[in-house]
Amino acid sequence: MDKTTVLSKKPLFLGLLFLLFILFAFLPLYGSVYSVILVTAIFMHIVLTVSWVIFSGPTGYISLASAAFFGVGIYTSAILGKTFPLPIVICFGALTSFCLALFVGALTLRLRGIYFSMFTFGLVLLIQQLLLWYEVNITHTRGRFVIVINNATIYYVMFAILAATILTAYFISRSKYGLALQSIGEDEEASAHTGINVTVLKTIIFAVSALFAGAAGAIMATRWTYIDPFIAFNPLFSFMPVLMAIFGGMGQFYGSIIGAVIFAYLQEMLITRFPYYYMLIFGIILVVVILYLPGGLVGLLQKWRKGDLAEKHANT
Amino acid sequence: MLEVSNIDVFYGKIQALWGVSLRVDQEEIVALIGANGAGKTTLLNTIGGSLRPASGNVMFLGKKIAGLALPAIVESGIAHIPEGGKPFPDMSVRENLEMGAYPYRAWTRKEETLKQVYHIFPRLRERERQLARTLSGGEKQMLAMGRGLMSKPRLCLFDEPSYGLAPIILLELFRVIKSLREQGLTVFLIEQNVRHSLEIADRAYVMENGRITSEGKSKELLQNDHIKKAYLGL
Amino acid sequence: MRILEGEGVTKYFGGLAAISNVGFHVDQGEIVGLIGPNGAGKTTLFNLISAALVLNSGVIKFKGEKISGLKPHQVCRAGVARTFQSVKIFGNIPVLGNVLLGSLFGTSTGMSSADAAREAMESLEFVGLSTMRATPAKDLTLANQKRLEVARALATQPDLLLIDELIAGLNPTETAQAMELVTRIRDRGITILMIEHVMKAIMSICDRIIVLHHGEKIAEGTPQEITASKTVVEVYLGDQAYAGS
Amino acid sequence: TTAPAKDKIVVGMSRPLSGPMAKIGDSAFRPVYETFVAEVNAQGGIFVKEFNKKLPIELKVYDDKSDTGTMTRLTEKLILEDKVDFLWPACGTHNIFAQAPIANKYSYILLTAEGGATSITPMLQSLPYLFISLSFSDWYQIPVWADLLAEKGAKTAYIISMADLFGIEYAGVSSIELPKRGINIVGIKSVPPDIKDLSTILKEAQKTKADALMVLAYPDAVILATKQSMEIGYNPKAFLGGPGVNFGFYHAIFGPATEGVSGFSMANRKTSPAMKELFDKLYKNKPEAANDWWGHPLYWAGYEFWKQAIEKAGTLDQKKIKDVMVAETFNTVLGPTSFKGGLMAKESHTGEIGQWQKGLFETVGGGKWPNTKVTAPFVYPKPKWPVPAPAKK
Amino acid sequence: MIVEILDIVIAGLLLGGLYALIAMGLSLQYGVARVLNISHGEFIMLGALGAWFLFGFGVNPLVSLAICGPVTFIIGFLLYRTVFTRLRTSSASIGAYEGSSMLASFGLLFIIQSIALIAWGSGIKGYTYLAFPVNVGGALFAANRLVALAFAVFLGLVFYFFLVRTRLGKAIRAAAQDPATAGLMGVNINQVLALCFGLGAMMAGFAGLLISICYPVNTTMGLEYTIITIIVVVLGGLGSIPGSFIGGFILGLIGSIVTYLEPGLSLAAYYVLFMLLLLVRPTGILGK
Ligand SMILES: Nc1ncnc2c1ncn2[C@@H]1O[C@H](COP(=O)(O)OP(=O)(O)OP(=O)(O)O)[C@@H](O)[C@H]1O
Ligand SMILES: Nc1ncnc2c1ncn2[C@@H]1O[C@H](COP(=O)(O)OP(=O)(O)OP(=O)(O)O)[C@@H](O)[C@H]1O
Ligand SMILES: [Mg+2]
Ligand SMILES: [Mg+2]
Repeated sequence: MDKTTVLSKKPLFLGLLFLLFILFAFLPLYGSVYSVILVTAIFMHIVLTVSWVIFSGPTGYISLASAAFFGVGIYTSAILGKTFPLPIVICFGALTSFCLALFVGALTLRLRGIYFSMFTFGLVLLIQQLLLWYEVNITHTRGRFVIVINNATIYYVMFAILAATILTAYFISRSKYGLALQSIGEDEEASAHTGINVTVLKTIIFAVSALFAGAAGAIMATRWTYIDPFIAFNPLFSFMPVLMAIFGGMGQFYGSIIGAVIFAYLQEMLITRFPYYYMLIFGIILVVVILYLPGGLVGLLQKWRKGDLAEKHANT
Repeated sequence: MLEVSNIDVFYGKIQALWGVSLRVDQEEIVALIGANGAGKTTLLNTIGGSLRPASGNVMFLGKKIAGLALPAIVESGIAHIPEGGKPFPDMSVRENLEMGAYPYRAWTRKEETLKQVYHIFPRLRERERQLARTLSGGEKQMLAMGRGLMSKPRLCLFDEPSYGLAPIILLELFRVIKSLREQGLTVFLIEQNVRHSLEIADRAYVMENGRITSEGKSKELLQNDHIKKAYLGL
Repeated sequence: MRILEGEGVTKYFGGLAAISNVGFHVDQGEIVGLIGPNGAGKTTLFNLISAALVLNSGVIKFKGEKISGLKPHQVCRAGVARTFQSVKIFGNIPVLGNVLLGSLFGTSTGMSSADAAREAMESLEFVGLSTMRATPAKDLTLANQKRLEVARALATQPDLLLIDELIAGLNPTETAQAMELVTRIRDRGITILMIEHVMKAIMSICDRIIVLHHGEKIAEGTPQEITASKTVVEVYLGDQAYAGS
Repeated sequence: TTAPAKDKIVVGMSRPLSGPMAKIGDSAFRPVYETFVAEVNAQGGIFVKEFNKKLPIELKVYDDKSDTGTMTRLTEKLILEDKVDFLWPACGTHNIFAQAPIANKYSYILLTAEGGATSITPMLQSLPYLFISLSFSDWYQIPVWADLLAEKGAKTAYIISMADLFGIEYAGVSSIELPKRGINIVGIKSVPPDIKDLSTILKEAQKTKADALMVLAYPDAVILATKQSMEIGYNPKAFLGGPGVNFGFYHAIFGPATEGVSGFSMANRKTSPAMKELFDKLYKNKPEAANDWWGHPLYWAGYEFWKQAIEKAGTLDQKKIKDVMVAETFNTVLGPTSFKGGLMAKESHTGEIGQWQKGLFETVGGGKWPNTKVTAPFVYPKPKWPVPAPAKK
Repeated sequence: MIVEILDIVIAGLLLGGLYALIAMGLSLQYGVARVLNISHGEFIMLGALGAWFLFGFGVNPLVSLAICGPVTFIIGFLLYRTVFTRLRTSSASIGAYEGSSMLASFGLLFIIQSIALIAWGSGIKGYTYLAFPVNVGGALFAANRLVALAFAVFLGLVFYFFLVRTRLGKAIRAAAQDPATAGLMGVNINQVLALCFGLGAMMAGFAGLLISICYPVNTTMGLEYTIITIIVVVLGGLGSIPGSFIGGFILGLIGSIVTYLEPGLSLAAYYVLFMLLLLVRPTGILGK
């Protein structure tokens, strides 16, 4: 961990990043339409997972509210999509989510551990049911069509959201607030006595993480053409980010990204290649990963690297 | 009665104990002293069966116990009173004590043992119905000792029983430990309260950095210059 | 000058009065000991001062201003730092990070990150842990974890430091080192209120001792006065011969 | 122009093979499309003039996990990446709503199976490639049901409807059609899809002494309502259940207790020889639970129609086939069958309302269309639930 | 009016009995074995489909209890010994274990459900048993629900006394509070935790069986029940078996009251109640 290795690796890493950026920035120009659609979906998973990790990673508060924030974005987009231009719709989606998260965050400050998880999960189902009731009994409709826009636009918007999410996550994790969040995860009481305004910090970061989920929902709605409370507030979107993050490994910042990409791709492959056995294979893979790769995929990577190092040392 | 010979213990790749050997005879009180992190708790956990030695042997009453599962070790007559006592917080004092009698050997006679324990610690009888979480520090420590005795042990392993106790309770505590021997029990004790423990112990071992560095009659150790300097702060 | 004072401080847990109507004060530059049997309410009093708990009645003032009613982080920034009876370190954060949190968030004025880092390193050196700065805090021995708590508290640049059982579980030699650390902290101009059961330590460095029993203050005075007090001997000290080590 | 060589017709589908929708997809469209494809392929395939040969059908099925977002993506994958020749429908009304605009955008014919709702009718104009085979409430079952009730002199009805497109729509139409015929609606309760206990609502319905109870919900709730009506001894003179009553599993569960329960129906073996042949084909060697007397014949007729449209068009070109589907009438298992404005013409229907009688799901009501075949008279009042219901063995 | 209120209350209790039963199982698995078992509903499904399957061979559902219970117990026990014991011993902290065990149970959900799907298909299934009214003080109630209620109460009581009175029960409670220290008392921790998991699975199996008497069942029914279960368990206080028992009845009551007032909001009412309770008393009704 001395300075020389850091220095020598950094340009390489930045170069790789730049290359990836170029690769994805021009995907709609050279890739097939479907590859654009698929990558959009994978981006969506990354956004949801990374935004989840921003708050839940360091603090250890397992939020299951992702589906609520995502769904709020979707509904905002469905309602406003017909009257406002896209950027405004997306900002609105993000903002509505942000406000919801502020509210929920402020409400749930006392809750820790599983209680917080359950509250956030209840939130998803509650919104779903209330919306359903409202539509059925007040507006006498159910669901609504969403203005459809072209795939490349959706892709670029999602790409931008993704970039914003990752950059935000990166900078938060590097900032003093990242350290403070981590300390909250370790011992909230001690954090407070160390001068951290635990309440405000938690609430704001929670809301910031919701911002991205909301934005992702707002743009994703346009791909789904039709939405109703069950489609928009699907509990699956609460569990997926958690699973993807753990799958990738929470120890490292990039773990959640790797987890989301591989997890999403794996699912895609299974539901198309082995549709009748998708659940079985997927379940087995999950259990095996959890049993044999306790640190997630990143844990495996690190083990490899350590193993490599150990070997090198042994040889010299 | 207890014979530890040449054990090595590891945490992952880090070695915590290096070739530790010691012995405790019937109805003896033996103390183990050493700096923080010397490996005392590690040794006690190994004897008690929570950790397994990588090599070496632990014999109890002539039988090999190293590597046995915890329940078997408890059945064989060793009571381990862990660091901090660790009573079950949401069980009453009485239920905690009953848990101590979990080994079959003790379960059938638990009412009788309970009477004895209450005799030793009348305070526990007063608090019989109270939840353990609401006890004071001293009471918790008494409860832990009582719970250990409930298993009708031959050998008691104490890990820093005096931790965080007020001086007045300390007195009581050492008095009780001493009285255990009179009831035919053998005691192996870790203590930071070096002077007290050496005063009640017959023999003592000193552990430094995972190794036993000296041993002897406790009266003699009390006079030892190195011990005086390093552990008695004189 | 009275840096800390409490009047009629009372705290109930359900029906139990953990602290009842306690009045106390600490003067600038003092080392004050807080003793009493297990369960007397010492830690509870610390929790009230540092705002971990909200008091039922009474008032606590720091430098003449009311601090009861503030939030823990506000009390910390006002200049009251503390350590915990059962260590509360951030186990997976490196030692330096633990202390850095104190200097980044806990100081009254706030400081630049460079200053904060300098402050943190200085605190670590002060307690003698600077060589371990990259180790995750959970890998330290208990004694060192306790020192780390002190360093973290010092990094918040406090005027008053509350120390809860720094010495428990240390052997006499380690105890002596810890005591020396406490005196050095006082020499930096920081006032100290400490809970301790080890009489030798308390008697040797405290200017004044407050004794709690069943949530009430039963005695207060110099170490000599306290050891001479019959009530204190009865409820707390027991046989003098054992008070020594 | 000569078309490139082709040796099969690839049909793509995104179906809920797992997740909460699986239980619907499994018993509704799946048995039909599997049998249909097997039969067509046994005959060598569909003759396409353009290639001058019979082309067998190859199915490409993906699992959308009952998630609409995934379904839309897989639909585009089938169209764009797999370039399937035809797209077959996803499962459920909400999925049709989501899928139809996509299919239309890429000019793929979408002939639906399970689901459909009146609220899509205003959009049919802009979705020329969408063809809906299952009946809607407003001009199919409910008017017929209302006629049946009125004829027998029923005066009041109580409605329990599910909080979704289906329930809203059927309850809405009922509150127009029933009063028109002098039948008073004495109560309407809308319930969420996962409801676990209907007994309090049923007791309330019981108190109103309504002649007819209508449970406009999906199988779970319909079965629950049946069960709990029996259990509290509530015996309305007429009992109409939404999708659920028409399935064999309904009879498998309740046995003789089903006597007199009404539901939506299209046909049974008595309707016509062609129907008999179809049902023998579909249900041969299958447990009774697999039967469906409403949707199956419609889905089948739809795809028979589709096959003939391809043969008539002589090409796999979607637009040309669509034009044929819009214009032509073909003979299917229903009889002469056609689509009007994207919906299967009501004239093609062989029935609307069915009723369990002696273990058969009889067609007791239909419109006055040429194809209609009522197989038994409507029994009113329905017999009381057997008390106590005999355990099957 | 009185009759109406009685109706609502009893309907709530009947539903509550089922909820109580499924919740006690999860309470044991989470409270003691520390597995927030997302696949709990799958064991319910196994019990339900098992009973349906056996009914096809003419086996009386109450007889099936004696088959489904032990079978789900064995599956649960073995799963714990193979999957969760390994996870527990390799996890760095209890928090890490809770996370990974939840994830593993998610995987199990997929596996169990898809095996059932392959074996039985996803179609709706059911049968009728004791589907007739019984007159209770002038009001009519379903015989099968009364039986389910009686069983729930019976099992709940048996279970409670098992935990409070027996040696093994005490060991289970001790293990719930501090497994390491319970080990020092001579409790075979792996065995006890596996036992708890197995017992939890068995309760789920029983509950599933009773559910199959009252409701249509199918292979994908599990998750819905898992969610209800979790709500009940949190409502009653995590890890508190009596809490889960009472929580089940409370949720049943709320459900039937709201269903009476505004059925469209019955599920929403569950969630509102649940969330309010979390805010006001986060440790549940009987939690500490
Ligand atoms: N679970 C563990 N994993 C890794 N290392 C450990 C673990 N437990 C203890 N150690 C290390 O092993 C060594 C001995 O620790 P042990 O707890 O036995 O010391 P001790 O003498 O009991 O100290 P204390 O007086 O503080 O209780 C220490 O260096 C400690 O850091
Ligand atoms: N959060 C709480 N809820 C209920 N009772 C509490 C709580 N915290 C402390 N108590 C009780 O208040 C009393 C005082 O506890 P406190 O921790 O202040 O004692 P102490 O003087 O620090 O004792 P020790 O020397 O053992 O640390 C004890 O009886 C304790 O059980
Ligand atoms: Mg130790
Ligand atoms: Mg204290």
